Amino acid sequence: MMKKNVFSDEVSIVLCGEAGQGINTIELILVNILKKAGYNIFATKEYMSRIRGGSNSSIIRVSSKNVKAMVKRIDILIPLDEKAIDHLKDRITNKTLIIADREMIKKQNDYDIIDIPFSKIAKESGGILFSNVVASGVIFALFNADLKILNDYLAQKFGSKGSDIVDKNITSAGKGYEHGKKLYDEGMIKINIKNDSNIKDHYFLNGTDAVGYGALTGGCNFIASYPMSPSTGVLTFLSVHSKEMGIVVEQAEDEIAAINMGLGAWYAGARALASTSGGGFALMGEGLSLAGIIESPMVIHIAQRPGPATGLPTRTEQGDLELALYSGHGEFPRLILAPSNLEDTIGLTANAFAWADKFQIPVIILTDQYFIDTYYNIEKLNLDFKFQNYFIKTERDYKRYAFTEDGISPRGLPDYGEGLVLIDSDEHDQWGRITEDENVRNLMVEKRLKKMKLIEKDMEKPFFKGKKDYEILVIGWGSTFNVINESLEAINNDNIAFLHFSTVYPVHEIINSYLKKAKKTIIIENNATGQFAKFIKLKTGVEIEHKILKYSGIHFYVEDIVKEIKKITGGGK
Amino acid sequence: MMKKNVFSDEVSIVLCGEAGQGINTIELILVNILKKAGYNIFATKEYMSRIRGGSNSSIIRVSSKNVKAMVKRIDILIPLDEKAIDHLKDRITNKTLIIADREMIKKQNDYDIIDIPFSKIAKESGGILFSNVVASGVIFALFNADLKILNDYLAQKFGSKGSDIVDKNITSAGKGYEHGKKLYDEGMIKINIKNDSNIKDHYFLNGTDAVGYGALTGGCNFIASYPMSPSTGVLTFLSVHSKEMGIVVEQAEDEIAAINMGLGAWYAGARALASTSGGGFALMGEGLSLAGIIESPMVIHIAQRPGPATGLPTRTEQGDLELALYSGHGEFPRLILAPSNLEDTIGLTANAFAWADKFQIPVIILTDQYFIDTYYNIEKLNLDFKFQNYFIKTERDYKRYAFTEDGISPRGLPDYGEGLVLIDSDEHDQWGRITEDENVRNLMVEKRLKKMKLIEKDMEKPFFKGKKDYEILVIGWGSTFNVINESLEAINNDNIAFLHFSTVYPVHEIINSYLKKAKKTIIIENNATGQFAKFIKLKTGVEIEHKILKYSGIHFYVEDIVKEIKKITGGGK
Amino acid sequence: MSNKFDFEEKIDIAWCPGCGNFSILNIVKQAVNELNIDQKKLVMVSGIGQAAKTPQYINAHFFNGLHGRALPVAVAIKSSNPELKVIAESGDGDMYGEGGNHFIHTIRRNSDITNIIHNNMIYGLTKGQASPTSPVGLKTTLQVFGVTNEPFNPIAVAIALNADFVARAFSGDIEQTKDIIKKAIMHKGYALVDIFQPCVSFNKFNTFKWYKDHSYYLDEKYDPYDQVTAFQKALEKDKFCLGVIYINNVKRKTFEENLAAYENNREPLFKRTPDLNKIKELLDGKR
Amino acid sequence: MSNKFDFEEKIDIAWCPGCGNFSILNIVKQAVNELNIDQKKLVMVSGIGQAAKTPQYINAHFFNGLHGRALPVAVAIKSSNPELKVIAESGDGDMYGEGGNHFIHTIRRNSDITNIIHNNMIYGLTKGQASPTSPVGLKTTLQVFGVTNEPFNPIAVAIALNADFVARAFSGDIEQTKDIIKKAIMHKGYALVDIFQPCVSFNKFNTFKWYKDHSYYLDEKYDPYDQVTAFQKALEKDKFCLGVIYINNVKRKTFEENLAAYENNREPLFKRTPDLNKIKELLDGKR
Ligand SMILES: Cc1ncc(C[n+]2csc(CCOP(=O)(O)OP(=O)(O)O)c2C)c(N)n1
Ligand SMILES: Cc1ncc(C[n+]2csc(CCOP(=O)(O)OP(=O)(O)O)c2C)c(N)n1
Ligand code: SF4
Ligand code: SF4
Ligand SMILES: [Mg+2]
Ligand SMILES: [Mg+2]
Repeated sequence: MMKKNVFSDEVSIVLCGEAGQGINTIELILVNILKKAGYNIFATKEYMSRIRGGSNSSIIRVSSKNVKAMVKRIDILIPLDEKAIDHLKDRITNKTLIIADREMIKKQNDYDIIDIPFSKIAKESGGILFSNVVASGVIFALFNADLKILNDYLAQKFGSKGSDIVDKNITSAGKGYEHGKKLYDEGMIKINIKNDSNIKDHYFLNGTDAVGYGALTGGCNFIASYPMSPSTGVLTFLSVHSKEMGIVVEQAEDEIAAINMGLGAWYAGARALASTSGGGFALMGEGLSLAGIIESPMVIHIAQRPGPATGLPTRTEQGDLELALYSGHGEFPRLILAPSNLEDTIGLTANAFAWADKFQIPVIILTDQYFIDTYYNIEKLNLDFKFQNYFIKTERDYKRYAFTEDGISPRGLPDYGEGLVLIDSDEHDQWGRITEDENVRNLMVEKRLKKMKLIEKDMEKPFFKGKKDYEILVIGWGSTFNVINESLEAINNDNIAFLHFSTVYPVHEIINSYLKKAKKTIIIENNATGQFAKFIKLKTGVEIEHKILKYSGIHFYVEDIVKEIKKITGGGK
Repeated sequence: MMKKNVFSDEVSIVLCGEAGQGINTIELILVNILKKAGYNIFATKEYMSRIRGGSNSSIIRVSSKNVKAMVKRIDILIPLDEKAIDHLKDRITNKTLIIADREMIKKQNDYDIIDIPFSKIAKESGGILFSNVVASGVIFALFNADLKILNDYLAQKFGSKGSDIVDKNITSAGKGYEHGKKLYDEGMIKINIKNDSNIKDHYFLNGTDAVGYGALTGGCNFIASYPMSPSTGVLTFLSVHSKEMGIVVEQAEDEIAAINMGLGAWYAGARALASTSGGGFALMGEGLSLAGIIESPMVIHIAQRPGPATGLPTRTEQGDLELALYSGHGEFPRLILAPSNLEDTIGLTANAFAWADKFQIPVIILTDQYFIDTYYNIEKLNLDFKFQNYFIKTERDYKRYAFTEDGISPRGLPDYGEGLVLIDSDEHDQWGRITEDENVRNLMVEKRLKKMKLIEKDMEKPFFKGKKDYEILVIGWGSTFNVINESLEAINNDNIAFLHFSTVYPVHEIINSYLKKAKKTIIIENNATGQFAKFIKLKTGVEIEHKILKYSGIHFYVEDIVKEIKKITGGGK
Repeated sequence: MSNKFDFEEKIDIAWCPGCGNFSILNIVKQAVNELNIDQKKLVMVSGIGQAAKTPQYINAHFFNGLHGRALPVAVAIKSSNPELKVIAESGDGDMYGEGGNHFIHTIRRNSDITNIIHNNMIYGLTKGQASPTSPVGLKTTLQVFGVTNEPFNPIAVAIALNADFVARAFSGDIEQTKDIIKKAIMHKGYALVDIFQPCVSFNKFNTFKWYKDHSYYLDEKYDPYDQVTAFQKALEKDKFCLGVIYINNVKRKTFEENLAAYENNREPLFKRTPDLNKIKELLDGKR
Repeated sequence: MSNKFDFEEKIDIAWCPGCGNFSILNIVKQAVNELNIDQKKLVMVSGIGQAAKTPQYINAHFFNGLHGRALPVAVAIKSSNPELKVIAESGDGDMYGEGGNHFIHTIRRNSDITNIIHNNMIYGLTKGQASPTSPVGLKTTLQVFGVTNEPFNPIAVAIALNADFVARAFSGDIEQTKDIIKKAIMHKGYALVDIFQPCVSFNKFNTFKWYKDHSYYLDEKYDPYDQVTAFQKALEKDKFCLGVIYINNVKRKTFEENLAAYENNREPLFKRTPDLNKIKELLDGKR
């Protein structure tokens, strides 16, 4: 006998199957129609480095609240092949409801399964290809949502493919919906989740979109990059918009070309970005160092994935912070940003361009595969960005590297003004010509390094949440923001405060006072050695007491963090 | 009227002129004959990044003691062109004796000069080309040394060029000697320096030789590298010996090829080295990371020069420590050695190969231009090195990455034994095949990282000199050893102790106890940001109080350090 | 025919059904098997990409290194142990894109290795961007308005570089391709085999049929020893010739034969230990 | 003739007396002067090496970047501001060695830049190692037993890559070389000029006399539009032809003309600001 399943305020739905089986399609349909139906949606995925086969999964959280993090728990699982259940066995519990086409998962029979013959239904409605649409219909019905939303969506999505295709989609969806409705009506599955019609007008972005729109907002008009998962999306995004937004886009022959092109572009007055992952960035070190000595602005997006070397190409890690911090030979200033949540990423990325230009330094944006592939509905985006150019019109005898109080020399461009703009990768004098004069060398080193002081002044404080007299301080950076935040809300211990950094270098000094107050410190990082903890120690001398680290290639689940923090704090007060 | 010049126990002679003027020839002749005459010799040079012109200088210290560091003081200056005196004006004092051919330095006349018409004499003895030999003769005579030594040396050095050339050399040298002898006999210049006939049998090596012989001793039989000052000498050294010692030598098309060739070579059973400088190493980051994940031994020699980017290509700096520490994406173990003095470098370099092989990790040897171009006489070299191979003969179903207690899996080679040797830059299972299994991933990360523990156990303690209850601890690493050592001897304050590292990563734990005892800490680094100080802070939490840093592209003079330490300690006891 | 390069167990191959890589894999395995190459002497070297996974599916040694860096690794392996058979096999992006500089300079070295490229005119593993060989006009996920850069012609470039052996094949033709690969492996010196390979997932233009329709075999009368004729063949655009297009008629030494390291000692490097006495002697010269 | 690209003050040039670089410098300055190129529109781009110092001695803008990386910088400058004249000038090691991959792929792009290479068949600045173009047998400080790798033939390779314009010159012939460089600069599309240049300090084999003795000029009847003939010329070994060896007869767009960025707006990028309203509109599509 099947138990009744009631999901209140929240349900996590996982789709799992082979690459090429269309999980992405179901995911796309579901998140869109559920959002249109007014539900809060969070979705993300994990996938293998292959085009077909293997085992990939997508998780969709539907919730009464605006959830933004991944949970381990699977409430409803839709396995699309035999391997799926095995792949997820660590996450399936006896509370997991499995809805499947038994034909597709023949071998698995030690689990209770609600059998719905997706493929048979699909075949009847137009062809086996429509199985995914059938499945979408089933799930949608469980929410007792309006079938019209689904039909409208399909009509719009497939409109360009002709009415026959649209009809077949709608028929398949409808059949699936009927099956789902039956489960719902029979009370087999009950989903009680608040919806809100405002949500359908929320924004719906993933990390790639957020970085992409941020780049556009920051005036990015040049990108040369070499494809590399999970960073390629940003390159593609800018290519898609290249004509309407006026962006020079080129697939470079390698990452070395990419960064050198970026520097050439900034020199000529463009605002250039390079998008890559750790391995590609490892090849850019010399170019970064070039940006350092020629004091060129540059923006580099690193979408992190687990290393070393090829590592796990499609998975996630926060393992390249130290590389970002120390990459490039010699000593020069830089700025490292690690977006914490989708809503702030547009502004942060736009600022990356502004800061690069203002301080004439390379700015690195550190995201990761999890961040890139995650999306959720966002009510408001702050798009008030004031665009400003920092270059000047030159005069005769222009000195590109004129010594100034703060170390910043006005940056000229070729063919804008009367001056000549001279750039040299060797140590140079104020005009930009090669020199080996010891005195000039000293002044140039000091000029470059003192810019860090200015940069520090411009940086925003880290995010802080908690009461004043906390005992335990939990620290995070970058893509872990939402998962830590939700975990702490779940733990609900007001002795715990939360400090999170989206500017990871330079670290704001205020960190010292936060650390001083804490009796216990905990850092959470998606890597094996606690790279940010090390950096904090370097900056403050404080050794973070507890490290919650994960380096399996999968991002933190809310449950991971709740469990680990409780272990340390002794489980709530 | 000329003052009398007496140099007791020590004289510093500086030769200065344009590139291509033959400073190197005078230097070579002088150091060799003075050593043969039984004097302790130290020599080094500073030069511009050009083949002809500019201003270069060599310094030769002749001393009653076995001196091994550079002084700022110039006792005797031989300027070979007009620009020379200007180039060295910060180092010339009223005590500096200038011996010059007034024809060569026309414009300079605000200094007293002992005029010796090198070129006129040379012309009379065989041609203007022999001016350098004339100058050598002059200097040699000031030591009242045996002319025969000079003649024998010239005969041997130019023997292959025929008797005419030899004769002209000897005549020129003799004429120069006469002029010098006159100065000596007139008591114009008096040099009282102890000589010791044993010294002529001392070794006489520079940094390039030391690393080169170390590589040979460590069994290096493969080098692929791309030329880059100041690292090229090591590549050339191995090429010169390639036939007799059986070394595969290839000039790679770029540094990326170089490191990847190195890894291919180790895979097939060679012991490979790559020699480069910071900019070249910045291109090797991805390859280093590959060594990390495939657990391949690799040895990389970085001869540091000032950055960023092209920087000062022929000058010196300790500016790439952080790059060596953090280069490569992802997380993996490594070992960083920074030879402190020439006598220990052969053993340390040989060990680099042994450790690379034993721990299956990349080992980085950090030298710098100063170290590479410096030489002095060495009485004894410890050459008792026990060569050992760490690879095994494989059996069927060989697992390249077998899980073991200590993280080290026996390393097999293709075609040696029954097994297949599988290497993958992706995360892999015990056999070496691609995997995305979370559990295996975790184990592999842990396996790689735990090797650091073993490595730490094998490392030698840093060099310590001082009484037990010192108050002030002076810390250095790498090429600054001799200059700090001599400076501290000069200061002769027994409250000061000296701690020096030639293994810079991992840092030996004993550092904690040394730091604890110190009331004041001083670090000396040839860079602008105190990179090793930062690393010490990271390791120990201790912020080094005082930093003596130099980043002009010139190594420390003894005087620099004496002055700065006295400033900090209040000048002697 | 039983093939020792097959695995006993069934293995999970990460390619798409219908991909040209499957037949190349089989052809290569058959070729090395038929040539009686000792499994323990064969090292497959690759970079990263779909094609670069090939070594994973061959029961021999492999070094599956970094994207674009197979050739330096292959040359180093061969020159550290000339007794090994080394095949560097990877994709067009890997070898001609990221690895372009190594491609040029490896050819110049004339190391005795075989270089096989799966030329699907696309980046497969990263989901469909242009490769250096993509035709002008091809629309891809990244080149949304179509490719504009001149396609890289590996055959013409290799001939211009005086490569020792240059061939082109098509994954769809088992026997002919096997024959070409065998010749390449048997050739002493650097041998290039560029193989047309349909990518069914991302290149919908250069399909199996397209390759079939746009290629033909050089006939028996064709003389591969003439560099200019070979070049002319390499430039053909309507239909691409298949077969051995060029063999260098100058008898040159291979890279390994040129190495000073083997002049007095023919042993692979791993069998040698440093002669410490000789080093001491050398050092005595430094006194 | 007064030349605006000269400096008013005397400058210290870091080359050896007698080096071929001096005449190339003068020729380039004369060429741009005679072509009436606006000093403020000329950007000289180079890498690192002796040849790469050339821009330091020309009174125009310059970007003296990393060893081997001049071409990506040059293409990016040109495509960010197509109103500029961009000349990428550097050494043979820089362009064909470290920068080899950019050399190939820049040619494929057909960016409207001029690429001048000082081919002294040696690494000058690093004191005399072989360059990719060093002849077999050349003994150097590093190749102590002589060069063994096949020399890189930039002309043949560029032709194989369908380069738009390919020429070779000799630093010793002022007028002819100036003429060739002027043609290259005037050519719309990528133009290569490889210039034989004696290095008096490190290459004692390929001397001024050697270059003189081993080169000749293509005569007026020579047709540079035929790719195969050009290739044949490029292969000649006893004497190397000088002049414009190949011009691509296919009228192609340049890289810059192909860019979507300029389809609706011809302004250089620095004159543009982001249209924030358009971005908001796009974002509204994400609701
Ligand atoms: C340094 C680096 N840059 C980029 C990548 C990402 N990457 C992996 S495979 C690949 C291209 C694959 O194309 P190709 O070599 O043609 O092989 P195919 O998949 O088509 O067989 C790229 C760009 C990488 N792994 N490393
Ligand atoms: C990444 C990197 N590797 C190596 C070097 C060292 N380096 C400087 S110039 C040069 C070669 C110069 O040869 P070429 O380009 O032919 O110029 P030439 O001096 O002969 O004019 C090299 C190897 C460098 N600066 N950067
Ligand atoms: S993506 Fe293309 S090349 Fe890769 S396996 Fe699939 S069909 Fe083959
Ligand atoms: S080293 Fe050679 S190339 Fe360089 S300046 Fe001197 S002669 Fe010219
Ligand atoms: Mg491909
Ligand atoms: Mg050169």
